[in-house]
Amino acid sequence: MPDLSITLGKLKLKNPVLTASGTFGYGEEFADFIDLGRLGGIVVKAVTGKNRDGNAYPRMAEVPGGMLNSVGLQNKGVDYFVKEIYPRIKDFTTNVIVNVSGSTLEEYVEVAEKINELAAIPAIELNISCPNVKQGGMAFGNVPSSAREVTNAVRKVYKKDLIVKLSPNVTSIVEIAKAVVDGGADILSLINTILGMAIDVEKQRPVLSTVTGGLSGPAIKPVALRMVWQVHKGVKVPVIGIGGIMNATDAIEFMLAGASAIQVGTANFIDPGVSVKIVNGIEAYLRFHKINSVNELVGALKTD
Amino acid sequence: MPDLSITLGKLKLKNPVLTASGTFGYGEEFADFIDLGRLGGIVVKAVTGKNRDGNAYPRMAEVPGGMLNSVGLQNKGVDYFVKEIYPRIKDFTTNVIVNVSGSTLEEYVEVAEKINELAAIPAIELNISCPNVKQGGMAFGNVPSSAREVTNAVRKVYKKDLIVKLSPNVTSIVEIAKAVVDGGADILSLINTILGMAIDVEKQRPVLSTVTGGLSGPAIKPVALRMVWQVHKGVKVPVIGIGGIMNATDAIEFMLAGASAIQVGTANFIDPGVSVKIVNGIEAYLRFHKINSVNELVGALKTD
Amino acid sequence: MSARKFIQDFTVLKNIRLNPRHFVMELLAPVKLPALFPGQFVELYVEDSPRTFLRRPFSIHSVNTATNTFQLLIQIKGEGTKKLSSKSIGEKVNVIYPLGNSFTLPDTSDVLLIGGGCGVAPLLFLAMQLNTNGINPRILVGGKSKKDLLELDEYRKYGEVLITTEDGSEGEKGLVTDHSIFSKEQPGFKMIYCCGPDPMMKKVAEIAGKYKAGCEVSLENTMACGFGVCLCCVTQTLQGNQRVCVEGPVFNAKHLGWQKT
Amino acid sequence: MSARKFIQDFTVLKNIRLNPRHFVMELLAPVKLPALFPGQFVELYVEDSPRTFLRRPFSIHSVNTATNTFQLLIQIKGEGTKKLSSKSIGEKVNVIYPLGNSFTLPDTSDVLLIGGGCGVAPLLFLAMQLNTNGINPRILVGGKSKKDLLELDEYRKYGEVLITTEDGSEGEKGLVTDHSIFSKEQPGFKMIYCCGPDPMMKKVAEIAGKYKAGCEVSLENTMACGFGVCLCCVTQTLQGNQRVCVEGPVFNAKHLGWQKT
Ligand SMILES: Cc1cc2nc3c(=O)[nH]c(=O)nc-3n(C[C@H](O)[C@H](O)[C@H](O)COP(=O)(O)OP(=O)(O)OC[C@H]3O[C@@H](n4cnc5c(N)ncnc54)[C@H](O)[C@@H]3O)c2cc1C
Ligand SMILES: Cc1cc2nc3c(=O)[nH]c(=O)nc-3n(C[C@H](O)[C@H](O)[C@H](O)COP(=O)(O)OP(=O)(O)OC[C@H]3O[C@@H](n4cnc5c(N)ncnc54)[C@H](O)[C@@H]3O)c2cc1C
Ligand SMILES: Cc1cc2nc3c(=O)[nH]c(=O)nc-3n(C[C@H](O)[C@H](O)[C@H](O)COP(=O)(O)O)c2cc1C
Ligand SMILES: Cc1cc2nc3c(=O)[nH]c(=O)nc-3n(C[C@H](O)[C@H](O)[C@H](O)COP(=O)(O)O)c2cc1C
Ligand code: FES
Ligand code: FES
Repeated sequence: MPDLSITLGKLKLKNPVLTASGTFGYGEEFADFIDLGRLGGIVVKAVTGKNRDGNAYPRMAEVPGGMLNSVGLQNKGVDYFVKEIYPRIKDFTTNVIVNVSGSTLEEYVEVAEKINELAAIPAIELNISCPNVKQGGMAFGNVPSSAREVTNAVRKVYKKDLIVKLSPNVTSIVEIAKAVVDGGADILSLINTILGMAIDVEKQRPVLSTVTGGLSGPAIKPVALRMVWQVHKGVKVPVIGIGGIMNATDAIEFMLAGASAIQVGTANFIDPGVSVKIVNGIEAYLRFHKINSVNELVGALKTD
Repeated sequence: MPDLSITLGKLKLKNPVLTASGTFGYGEEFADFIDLGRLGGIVVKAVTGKNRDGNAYPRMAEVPGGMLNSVGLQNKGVDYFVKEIYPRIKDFTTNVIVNVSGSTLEEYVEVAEKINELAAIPAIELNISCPNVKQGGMAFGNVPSSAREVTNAVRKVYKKDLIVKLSPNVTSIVEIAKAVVDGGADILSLINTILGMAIDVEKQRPVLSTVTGGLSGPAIKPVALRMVWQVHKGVKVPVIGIGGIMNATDAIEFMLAGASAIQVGTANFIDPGVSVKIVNGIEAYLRFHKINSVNELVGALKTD
Repeated sequence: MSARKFIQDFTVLKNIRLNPRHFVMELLAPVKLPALFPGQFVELYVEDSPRTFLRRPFSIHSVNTATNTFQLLIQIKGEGTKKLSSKSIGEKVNVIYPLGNSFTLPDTSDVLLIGGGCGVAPLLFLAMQLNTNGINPRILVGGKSKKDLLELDEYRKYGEVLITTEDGSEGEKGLVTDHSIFSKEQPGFKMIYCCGPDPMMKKVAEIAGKYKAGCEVSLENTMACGFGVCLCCVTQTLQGNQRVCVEGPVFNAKHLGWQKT
Repeated sequence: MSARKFIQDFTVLKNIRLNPRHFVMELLAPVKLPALFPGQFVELYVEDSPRTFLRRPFSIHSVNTATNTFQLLIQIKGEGTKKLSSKSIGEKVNVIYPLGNSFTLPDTSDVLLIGGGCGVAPLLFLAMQLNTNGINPRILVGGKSKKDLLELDEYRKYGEVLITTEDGSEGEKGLVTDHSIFSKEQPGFKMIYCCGPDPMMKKVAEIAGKYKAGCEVSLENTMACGFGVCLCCVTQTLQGNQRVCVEGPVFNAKHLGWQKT
């Protein structure tokens, strides 16, 4: 029986399979389909300082091998999260990680500070890469200096594991990764969605109310994999791979490229049971290849 | 009968459908499948200063909704092109555009200067965006100052229409576009491939000999469309849209987003007759919507 | 609070083409069906379909607990519905269900159902349930032309059917909202259930307001998940953006913001 | 110079499963087939296959000009070949053909064909053509085990068949390159045609060199287009990188660089 457990920073995961923010609600919605306790962890929907109504509809466009979304961080704000949602999810037998978003540096800090008080949340994922909000989000994540700054400000108030989620919409992902590690990130997760667009030629209009939106799904997997590999080689902290993972083979590709763990996003919409299937598939792969521990996969890509 | 003709700079096209460099050989290979004279133009494979053997194999990986390639500008050099290939293709009844590549600024200038002498070539496409070579290519295209510089150097020796082909692997495509226009580009074409990667989990090796390669096909269409729209709004010169165009609907999306013409790339591999089908499809669309001229589509996207 | 959801392989029992653009598909559940309610929908996975990526949502058209089946009434729009239309008897279809809320039962027996185009789909199931509760609704259906009116005889089993067509080829000429019952002072309904294109539903909501009748509408929206996690399907309501797939698809018309589409 | 290429819809006439991983598909041309030569290949489009994007290349296994058909021998590897394996009689398959060069005719009648695994595919067509030219080749085929040896009776029509299996369950035990004819001083062949895994072909080329026999091998490579425009399929040769789909798939073994794979 191969060992699937993995440690990222101080974070201990029973296996490397997490679910991606914005694609898994607060986990509760999946309880009909899977045993949440089988997962390495879940990253819940973005939490911001205040209530946000998100963008107007339509918010979704299907595209070849994926989809565009422009949800825009809809959520009821951190106080609501702490009071109403946290009590419902704190006893999940898996790691519950909160995706922290904001429009200003102060907002990120405020949210992180409040989540820091929640005993059952072992880590936050700082979302400096949302392409669907006018202020904040990707604007922070696309410039090394501001990425470092916001990470550093949050680092000062957040004492547990600080994951920073990177945007792929940049010339050099390694440069941003280094800045963020410099700012105090314990772990990096990548990638968030790639900025894209779709048009309805009959209406001669954009499909999304916001014109552009974030591309996710298998279409982005090759780009995500390349970035994970670059960042794994470029920085010393552990990396969580995200982007178009639909099955265990995809997950293993990311781990070979250097990811210590992975997140399953859009795939949850098509098969809400997919995350546990990926856990099982990784185990089967290890067994078939007689590999004792999933740790041996991390960055094991042979490039000679 | 709607008017399909379009003018880009001094370049007159009988319709907005071109074929993309590296996916159409020198056009000759398609003569069995289509009448080349039906196309607005063809962009031939990259030409460099000297003979290049390109990268080792494997050079191709199939991925969801697309493919990765790492051909690496294999060609026999500009002198061979001028002597052996040009005579064979100069009488095509369509615009033949040469994709000019290099490792150094001097190489770009040398090639452009030699192509400038060829009467039957009305334009070159400066490829500052190839992700598959160690030097030159994307290295020029990802930094505004060097993009401007190489454009400017070529502009001095090249008298006909100068198209510059942009790389999508950047934080701000508009910034690069502006630099290149500043450097003297008459027309912009975008996008080249997005840098990606694929892994064979059984061999635990990259699929490509070069580890990373360029992603093309429908997977990149939303990103390409977004960039064309951004560049169309950001600069004044005409834009040629490229990326994942498989049919007339895709082509029309690009034109609505602001492309004055489009290039068909990877789709040629799956259906070597697709380019002419796209010409016919655009015509049918115009007729159905009672639009007199394809010019009316350019940038006609309604975003109110 | 919400009923348990399932992901199961159903078997195609019938696949009947009503006209070139519509078909009814009957699906057999692999285990006993849970309680299903009118207004709820299902998400189907479309196999072997390179141009579809996500599941496709369809309202439950009718349920037969005796045969452990439900039916869907589907309009062929694009790749996904086309692929589904060519499914053979005996083939499997993967289904997530039951999804969404349902129509509330009326506290009156003066009920009018209004369906436009493929919007009639959930109304058959609703009409059946109303009958079970001793209510015979009137059912107003509209279409462009006679040939767009589907399964009229089915509906007639459960109530009086009123018809409008835009070209006048059957029933009254015009849109459903032009029907003569709406020119009466006492049209004889206290509750309207409506499903169809947004502009139609908006107009119907206005009419309901005018007559001080209740009005529930079933909305559509672009859905990625269908079970509440992606927030792609929201609609503006008095309580802010709400998910059509969870808080809907059925909304009290008075609570809606009716965004432009 | 190269023959005219076509893109046409062929009709599946036969689809015969030889064993769990191999099948023979017979395809009927829509118009009269042009001249085809052993070693040439075709590119098939795989419909309804979300996980394949590009066409799939297959060698021509045999041609029947009387029925205007050709056959392919296909090993099920992944999604594309699996989808093709389930094609029904009468279904269409879109084909680009004929592609690539072909084996050259020998100037000797002492000919040995060597095929490993699915590499036998083009050798049947070659054996037929040699017969037409009055040559009865010896045909050496190898497999892991007896059950991997395909269509031996077909090959026996055109020449003597020699066999090796890795587990010794049929013929001599070992790899094709271990066969006892290669320990003879006068093995009786002046020309070898070979198709199979790269390491096998490399070894065969060495053997040919030892015996001063000619040797042509048929290579595979990852192909995007199959007709010469993408430059994805190159192999190292004495003339630099050459396209397997145009300058190949058949190469004189002496001209190859034999890259590592
Ligand atoms: C809750 C709900 C219940 C529905 N019930 C039914 C039903 O009972 N019967 C039925 O025929 N259809 C129903 N629909 C609509 C149905 O889901 C779409 O027509 C279908 O998904 C189109 O899939 P496609 O692959 O054929 O078309 P696509 O190729 O995806 O699209 C074709 C065209 O349809 C439009 N379209 C796609 N999805 C939707 C959508 N969700 N709503 C409106 N337009 C869309 C696209 O913009 C495009 O113009 C329902 C939708 C929802 C959200
Ligand atoms: C010129 C040429 C002639 C060929 N002739 C035959 C033939 O007669 N019969 C036959 O069964 N096969 C033949 N092949 C190989 C055949 O094309 C592949 O097995 C097929 O494309 C795999 O498709 P798939 O979708 O089933 O597998 P995929 O899912 O694409 O791949 C499954 C596995 O096969 C490998 N693979 C994919 N493509 C190739 C390839 N081109 N060469 C080698 N391995 C590959 C992949 O790396 C992967 O490991 C030929 C290939 C070439 C280039
Ligand atoms: C509908 C939707 C909503 C998302 N919301 C968030 C979010 O709130 N915060 C965040 O960091 N990422 C968000 N993402 C990005 C995903 O977490 C993930 O990074 C991305 O989708 C790529 O992974 P995938 O291809 O597996 O989906 C969202 C993605 C989708 C599709
Ligand atoms: C095999 C291959 C080779 C290519 N070679 C070149 C090249 O030599 N020069 C160039 O500018 N672009 C080259 N490209 C990029 C294409 O011209 C085009 O920009 C890109 O593929 C995106 O379009 P598509 O998705 O329609 O293929 C190549 C693309 C492919 C797939
Ligand atoms: S479709 Fe995902 S929340 Fe409604
Ligand atoms: S496969 Fe494209 S050149 Fe050979």
